[in-house]
Amino acid sequence: MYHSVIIMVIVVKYFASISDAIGKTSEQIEWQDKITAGDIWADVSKNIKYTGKVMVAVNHEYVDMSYLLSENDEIAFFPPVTGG
Amino acid sequence: MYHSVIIMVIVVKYFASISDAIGKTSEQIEWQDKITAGDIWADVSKNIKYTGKVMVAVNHEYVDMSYLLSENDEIAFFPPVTGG
Amino acid sequence: MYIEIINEEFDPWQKLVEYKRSQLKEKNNIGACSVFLGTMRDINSGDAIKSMELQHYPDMTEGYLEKIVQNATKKYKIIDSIVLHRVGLVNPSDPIVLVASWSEHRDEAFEATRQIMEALKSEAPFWKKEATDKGFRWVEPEMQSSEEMNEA
Amino acid sequence: MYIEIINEEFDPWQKLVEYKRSQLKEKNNIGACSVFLGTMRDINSGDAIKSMELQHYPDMTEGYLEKIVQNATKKYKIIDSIVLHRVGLVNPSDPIVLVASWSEHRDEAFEATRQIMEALKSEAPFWKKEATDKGFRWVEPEMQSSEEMNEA
Repeated sequence: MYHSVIIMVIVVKYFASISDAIGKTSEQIEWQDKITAGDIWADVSKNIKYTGKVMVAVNHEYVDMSYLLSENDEIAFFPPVTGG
Repeated sequence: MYHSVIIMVIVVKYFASISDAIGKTSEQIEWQDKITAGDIWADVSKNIKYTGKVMVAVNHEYVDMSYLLSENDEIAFFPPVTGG
Repeated sequence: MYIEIINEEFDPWQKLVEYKRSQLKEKNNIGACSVFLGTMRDINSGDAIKSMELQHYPDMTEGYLEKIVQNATKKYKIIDSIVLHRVGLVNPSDPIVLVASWSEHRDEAFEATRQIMEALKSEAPFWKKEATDKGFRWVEPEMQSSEEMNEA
Repeated sequence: MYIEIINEEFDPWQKLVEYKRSQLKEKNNIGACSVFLGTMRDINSGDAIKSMELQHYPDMTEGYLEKIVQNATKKYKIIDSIVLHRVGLVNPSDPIVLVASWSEHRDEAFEATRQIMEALKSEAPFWKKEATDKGFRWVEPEMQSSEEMNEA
């Protein structure tokens, strides 16, 4: 017996100090099954030491870590903003 | 017996609708004895029909009607301001 | 501080830029500038306004505006403020008043400019006389109790 | 509404005058304009700042600023608002952000410009990296709890 496995492709972007900590500005990840913003953050940040507050945007809108992603979403992780 | 009488010279200025109602922009009045801003207003406005609020300034500072005038003071009566 | 009573049409932005360039050039600690420009509207209280005469109390005006700016300076940490006010015959869309405040941080500039404008509107000795189709009329003052509905 | 992300030094007053002239020329009901200009200070957190790199999230920034302006437009009766924001390498005293709002009466223009600035500071995806004698560092965000102490 086979089950069909859904593989989602998600674009992940990083900015400012988070981009520095992770060492890249973006990457593409593949994931099966239901996935939240928090799951992605836990995965991509597992080897870094960033202790500050993390802001999350999906498709350019702020979301919280419980947000459930869909195929082709763009998710971005960044520190609190400092413009103006 | 004579008593000495002090005659004060006071410059009175009018602006905006109060100047229109009184029919002049300034005048000089002479007065004996103690005189308040309210005494002057009662005198100069006795023949006019101005019913609005009156602002009073003496030597370019706001005062109220109980203010006691001195020789050579300049007193001004005007309606609420509408600049800006 | 700079106060000017202006008897003819003026370019507020040019005045602002010139002041900044000549007086605040070296102030590299400026992080914020809050500006308010009041211009003449072509309608008031439902009537078309053709023009307006702005009267003032010449001997008192400038000194009183200085006092208003000093009060704002005492209350807020500002680097400098200016007030320019038009008098004489004003036409629709003409600038009437320019207030600008410079500070290190934005809160002070915003608050100082606002406070100067509020004091100017309620205390500075200016009076507007409008020309409408029905003739001339003195503008009624703002109601003190409803700041939200204030005229600009 | 006009939003612009600018990658080189710009003259905020010229931008403002040009926008007013080209887009708001016929708006004779404008009685008030509130402008905020944020410029780069040469000192921050006690250190001299030589220059600053302003990073942003290109795909998100413009749309997010539009949303901020729309929110202000919904809340306040304004005629128009613009937001211009610098990105890239910025030097001390360079303009960083210009916000302007036009309305009939002053309260709306003041409040709209203020609200746009506060939302921009806390939500718009920009980040500042300062160059000091000690090297580069990311600017720490304002504390949310002390709006009074906000940086400009």
